[in-house]
Amino acid sequence: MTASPHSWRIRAVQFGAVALVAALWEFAPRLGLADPTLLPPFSEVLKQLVTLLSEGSVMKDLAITASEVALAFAIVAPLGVGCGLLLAENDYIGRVFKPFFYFLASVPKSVFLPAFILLFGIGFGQKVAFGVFQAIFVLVISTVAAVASVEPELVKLARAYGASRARIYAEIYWPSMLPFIVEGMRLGVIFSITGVVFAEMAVARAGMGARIATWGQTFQMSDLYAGVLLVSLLSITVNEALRAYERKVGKWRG
Amino acid sequence: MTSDASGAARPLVSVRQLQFLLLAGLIAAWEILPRAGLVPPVILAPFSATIEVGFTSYGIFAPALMTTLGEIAAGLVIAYAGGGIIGLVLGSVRGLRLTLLPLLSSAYAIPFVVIYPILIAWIGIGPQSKIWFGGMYGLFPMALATAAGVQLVDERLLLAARSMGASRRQQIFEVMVPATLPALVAGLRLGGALVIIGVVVAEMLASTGGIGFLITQYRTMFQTPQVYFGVLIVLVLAGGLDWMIGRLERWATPAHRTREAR
Amino acid sequence: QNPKLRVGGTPNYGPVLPIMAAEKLGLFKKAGVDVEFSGYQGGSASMEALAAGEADIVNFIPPGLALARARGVKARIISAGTITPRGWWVMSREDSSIKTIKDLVGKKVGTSSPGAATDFFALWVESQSGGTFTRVPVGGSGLIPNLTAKNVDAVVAFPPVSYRIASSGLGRVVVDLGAAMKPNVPDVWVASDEAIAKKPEAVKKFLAAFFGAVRYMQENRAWTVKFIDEATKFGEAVSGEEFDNTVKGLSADGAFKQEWVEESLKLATLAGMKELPPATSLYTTEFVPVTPLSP
Amino acid sequence: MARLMAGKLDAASDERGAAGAGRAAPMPADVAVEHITHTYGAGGVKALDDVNFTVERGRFVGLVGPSGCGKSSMLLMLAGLMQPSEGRILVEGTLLSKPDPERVGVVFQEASLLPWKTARENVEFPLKVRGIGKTERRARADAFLDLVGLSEFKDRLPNQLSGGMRHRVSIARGFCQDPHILLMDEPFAALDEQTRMTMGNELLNIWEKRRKTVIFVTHSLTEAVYLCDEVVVMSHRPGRILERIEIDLPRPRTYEMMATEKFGRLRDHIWRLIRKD
Amino acid sequence: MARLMAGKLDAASDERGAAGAGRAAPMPADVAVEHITHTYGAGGVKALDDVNFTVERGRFVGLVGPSGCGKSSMLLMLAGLMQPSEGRILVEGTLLSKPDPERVGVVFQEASLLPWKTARENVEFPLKVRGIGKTERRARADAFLDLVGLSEFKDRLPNQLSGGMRHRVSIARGFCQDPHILLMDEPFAALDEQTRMTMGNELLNIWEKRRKTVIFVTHSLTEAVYLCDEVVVMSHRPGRILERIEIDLPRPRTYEMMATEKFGRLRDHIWRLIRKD
Ligand SMILES: Nc1ncnc2c1ncn2[C@@H]1O[C@H](COP(=O)(O)OP(=O)(O)OP(=O)(O)O)[C@@H](O)[C@H]1O
Ligand SMILES: Nc1ncnc2c1ncn2[C@@H]1O[C@H](COP(=O)(O)OP(=O)(O)OP(=O)(O)O)[C@@H](O)[C@H]1O
Ligand SMILES: [Mg+2]
Ligand SMILES: [Mg+2]
Repeated sequence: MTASPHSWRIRAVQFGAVALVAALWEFAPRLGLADPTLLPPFSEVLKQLVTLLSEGSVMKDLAITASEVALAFAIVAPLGVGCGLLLAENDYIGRVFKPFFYFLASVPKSVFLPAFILLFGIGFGQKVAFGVFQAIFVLVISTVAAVASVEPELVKLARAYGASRARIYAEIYWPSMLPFIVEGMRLGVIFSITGVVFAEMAVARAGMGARIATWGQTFQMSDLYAGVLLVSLLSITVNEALRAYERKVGKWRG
Repeated sequence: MTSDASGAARPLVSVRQLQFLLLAGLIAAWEILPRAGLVPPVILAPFSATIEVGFTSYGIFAPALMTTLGEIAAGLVIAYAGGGIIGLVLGSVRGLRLTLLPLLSSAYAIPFVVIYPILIAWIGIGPQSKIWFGGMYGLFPMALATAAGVQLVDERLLLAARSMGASRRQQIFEVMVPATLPALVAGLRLGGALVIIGVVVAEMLASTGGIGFLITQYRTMFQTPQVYFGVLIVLVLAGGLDWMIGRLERWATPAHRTREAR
Repeated sequence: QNPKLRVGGTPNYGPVLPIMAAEKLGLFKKAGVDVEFSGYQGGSASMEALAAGEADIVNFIPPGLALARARGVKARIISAGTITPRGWWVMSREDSSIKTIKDLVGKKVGTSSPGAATDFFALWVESQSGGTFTRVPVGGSGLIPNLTAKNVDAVVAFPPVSYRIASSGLGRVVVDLGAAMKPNVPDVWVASDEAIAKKPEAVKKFLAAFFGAVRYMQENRAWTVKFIDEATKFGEAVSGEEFDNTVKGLSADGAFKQEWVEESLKLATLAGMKELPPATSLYTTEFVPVTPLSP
Repeated sequence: MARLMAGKLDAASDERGAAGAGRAAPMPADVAVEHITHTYGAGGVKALDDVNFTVERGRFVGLVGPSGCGKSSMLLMLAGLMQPSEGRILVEGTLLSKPDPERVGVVFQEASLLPWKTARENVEFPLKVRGIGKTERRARADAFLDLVGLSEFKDRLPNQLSGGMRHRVSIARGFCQDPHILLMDEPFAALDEQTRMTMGNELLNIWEKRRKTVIFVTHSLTEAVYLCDEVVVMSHRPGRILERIEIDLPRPRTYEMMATEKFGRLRDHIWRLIRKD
Repeated sequence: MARLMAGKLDAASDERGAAGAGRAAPMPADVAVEHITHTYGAGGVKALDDVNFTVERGRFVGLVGPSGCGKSSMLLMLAGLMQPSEGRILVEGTLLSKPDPERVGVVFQEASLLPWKTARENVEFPLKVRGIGKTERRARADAFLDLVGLSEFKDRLPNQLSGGMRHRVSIARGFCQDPHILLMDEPFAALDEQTRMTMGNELLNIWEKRRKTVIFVTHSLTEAVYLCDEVVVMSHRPGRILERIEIDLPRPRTYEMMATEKFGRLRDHIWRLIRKD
């Protein structure tokens, strides 16, 4: 359960799977299974990635995107979970507003980009706002579901000890909901990143999204894949951090 | 917690009334903001203009809707069946959960939508590319939500079921599915929402038909009422799906989880 | 304190490159204007930002402007960018049987998105082909991939994508729109009415610096090719093409004729637009011809 | 061990203990149950039917009755966790509309441990909720975990404990909460006879030292007679009170008393009451 | 009621009952526990230490021992739900690597009911799993729910039942499963003495009629002596076997036997064994 003796095996299997994908990516274009102009071999993309990393301007763009995402997530995580709790816990508010959230969740957010430009301009703030907008629905839906899985017996218990509402949330709800919330947050991060990148692609002065858009338009494939890889690494890092947290706190589930 | 909610005084306005008021307010704002010149009409078209366009362009939107509906339906099958099964299996088999699940969610972290136009070089530009893209876009959240829910299952119940000889299938359908119902429903909601988004966005990025195609076309041509009519259609689709999930949820919710039981 | 202008365009699109050159040559500073450039993925996105009051000047196409004005966007052409669409090519694969405009009939032609410039040009080509073909929007970044993967038979390519296709042997030119079309203004600089009214001086300074950069670029091939290569990383060959076709074809002073605008607007008619605003309502000649500023 | 602990436990101040000194004088009613009737759900099961009784301060009262007669329901209401359909409950003279953990504490019928907390954290929980500092609550939790014989298992999670161990953690938690009135719902049911005896004596110990009022549900009549001042016998569902039996055995109670005729007579009396019902 | 039921219950065929006729002759070992040692987790608690015993077919064997000594762990392994760290278990002569519900059934220490199923559906569950048709399994479930006195509560969900009721549902489910070997983990702990007696007699009834092998964990020594042919006494953790005590009281057992000297002696012997440990 703790750093179990299996953990190295798990790592090995995971590493193997990643290596397999990388190998496929490397050899498919080299062996003519995929068109190398559309899919440059992995090594080439890696080489390009190293070049990009050594370029100050790309790093600056990455930093901008990362800080937009970080801010968006810092806003959306408490906001989404809070809204979810409110919707799940207050029967009245829940019944009124849940449908609105559920509907909006399925609308492609990019059609609202002009409205975001109108409200927030085309700078940093707009990217953050759009990142929040993309992610909030996932978080709300996850939180509502997570609340439904809280054991009423344990809530009763905490009430018997005179626990305040906040305490009950912190001590009973949070640990019970954790796997679910963390899953929601993981999706939330992914969607804020997508949101930010998408907003940057549409219009930006800087940021990885703007870069990626340009590389795509001008068919600079190695750069494009390297850029996408870079953004993916960003979200995978956050993902893994959240997972590590959940593993640490959720040990009791075995 | 829930018990004090029920004890609260009857609210001034009923849920329906408030929803109606909100909706009315929203529509009023939608109508008034562009008409009063507070919002440029290329950014938001008045509600009345949007509805009017819907009637006059019926012949354009109807076939597009059929295309999109078909793609969404097929995408839902992929997302729900695939995601549900993957989630249940990965969530319940510890080894797989520890090895494959992290890979799965990391894979989802790759923003494929960004390179969608390149992806279609491989999967083609026909409806199948929208179906696959939408299906895969919804499959992951469905799988992740289900797997997360499976972890909430009381170990003792599974032990009891196993002792009575429940097969893997029975363990899933008799124990895990009912126990993870909130998670499953969330998976259906998230997955469904993302299938719709996946299909429509794919249509918006590259296609020759469907609601998403129309939205992009009208957007680049600044025909904002048509754009918002397209969005309205997507909202209706979302509403329909949510209604079905809600029905399913009510039908499947075990009595012990209903509000009265708490 | 210099006046500020918010300018937008598609990054790496040839006719927009002089903005970066002007910046590099210090022309904006010299002219006394602060230019803040934002990259937009497409013309209509930049027009939306202009409508939202978030941009002052953008690079756009006249038929799009006509549509936008019809929807209440208050903006006008202030100067020409290119005269005749040089570097805009309809291209097919190297091994394809499509060799002339007639061969396109019944085929699938890729464009970037419905309603975009590529789409308008495809419509024009269709009208000249003597038949019909299917226009398939594949996204700006999908043009080359889908041509290569044979999802489409030809694409309408814009510079520098067109040069890339040609130089890498992925395709060849079927129709050179720059040669085939009557003189028109495929891309223009559009300013919001507000910017025209409230900061005409800034607009003037911007144009002076911009065309100063155009002139400098046109006169200094070596410098320009190197500059394009650095800015875009396209490689010498493509950058050279970009210079010889696009840069050389840029308007030297921004001046344009009413017929050119009208010629461009015909594209909107092809797209099914019925009540076109008169060409005269779409532009102002207040700023042209521009006297270029020297570095 | 018990003696050793008692000292530690005394360390925590207890005004009540100091105040109510003599046990002999009749104390004011600490708990008054008046005409309680409870029906679950609309038109559902009637669990309790016009139940009335009072418990004087500092008394140890047993509650026995057949399975499903409403004992746990009664405790839930006494703890302020459920409102009765009819009637009212006064605790220390005031109406209880919500849980008041300083006054009333419950040890639930099921161990109800928080699965993500270790044994110690579970025991600490009521103190943590009350805002007591880490070192103090840890010291108190450890003392009570010792008391229930789980010092070795402090850092285990509930799912790593045996059934009986989980219940002992729950008992320790109840003790740790240290309320004026302690409600216990079959706390020792999952324990072997030996452990049960020890636990019973510890409970008596705490009760005497700290002048608590205890209401104790049990199925063991021997245990009821051994521990209580008074046993309230409830009827079959819907629960009514059949009889309140004063257990006038001297204190402190000893194992030897179990063999006395009086003990046997009291036990038998209750047994017959329940059987007849 | 019990008599009435017995007829119904007999209706279900039972080859074993027909086969093993005479109780007197020594039966083959039905369960053989050989050198079982179990440690939870790597370097964790050693729960059982070299446990050996056999149970002959048709015997009623009690398992007693202090809380946390490994009784439940033992049952989990007997049911094929957990593999021992060392040693092996033979059931009816074969190694058990996974649960085999036709041969071994368990009534768990916690009621472990599926919260979304009614009492009846819970009792039906083992039959449903086995693919038995709706009408038959309903009839059998109803019969056993009657037996445990819950006919009125058939359609209730577990959270609408009292603690004791839930355990009775769980007992009914165990009976309904009708395995050759029935493992019961403190099944009557949550029941009042009266109900406990009735349930005990019903269990004896089923056992005799249907020639089951029963392994029964209990904390009540009286119950152990009253019900069992043999009581296995386990030591403090890590559980070892202290002694196996043959209960040579005649069958059928009666309440009166409890008052006999022999009964008392046997009970006392076990009690001393556990206390000494
Ligand atoms: N999942 C587990 N992980 C770690 N240790 C465990 C686990 N389950 C039980 N144990 C430990 O094994 C020992 C035996 O537990 P078991 O449940 O078998 O006891 P028991 O005899 O049934 O006790 P009780 O009478 O209290 O139910 C205990 O010390 C317990 O702490
Ligand atoms: N949440 C509930 N909803 C409906 N009925 C309930 C609920 N809780 C308890 N009951 C019913 O109320 C009656 C009394 O239940 P209670 O739990 O108080 O009994 P009890 O005396 O504690 O029994 P036991 O000794 O078995 O624990 C039972 O008949 C039970 O079915
Ligand atoms: Mg109870
Ligand atoms: Mg046990």
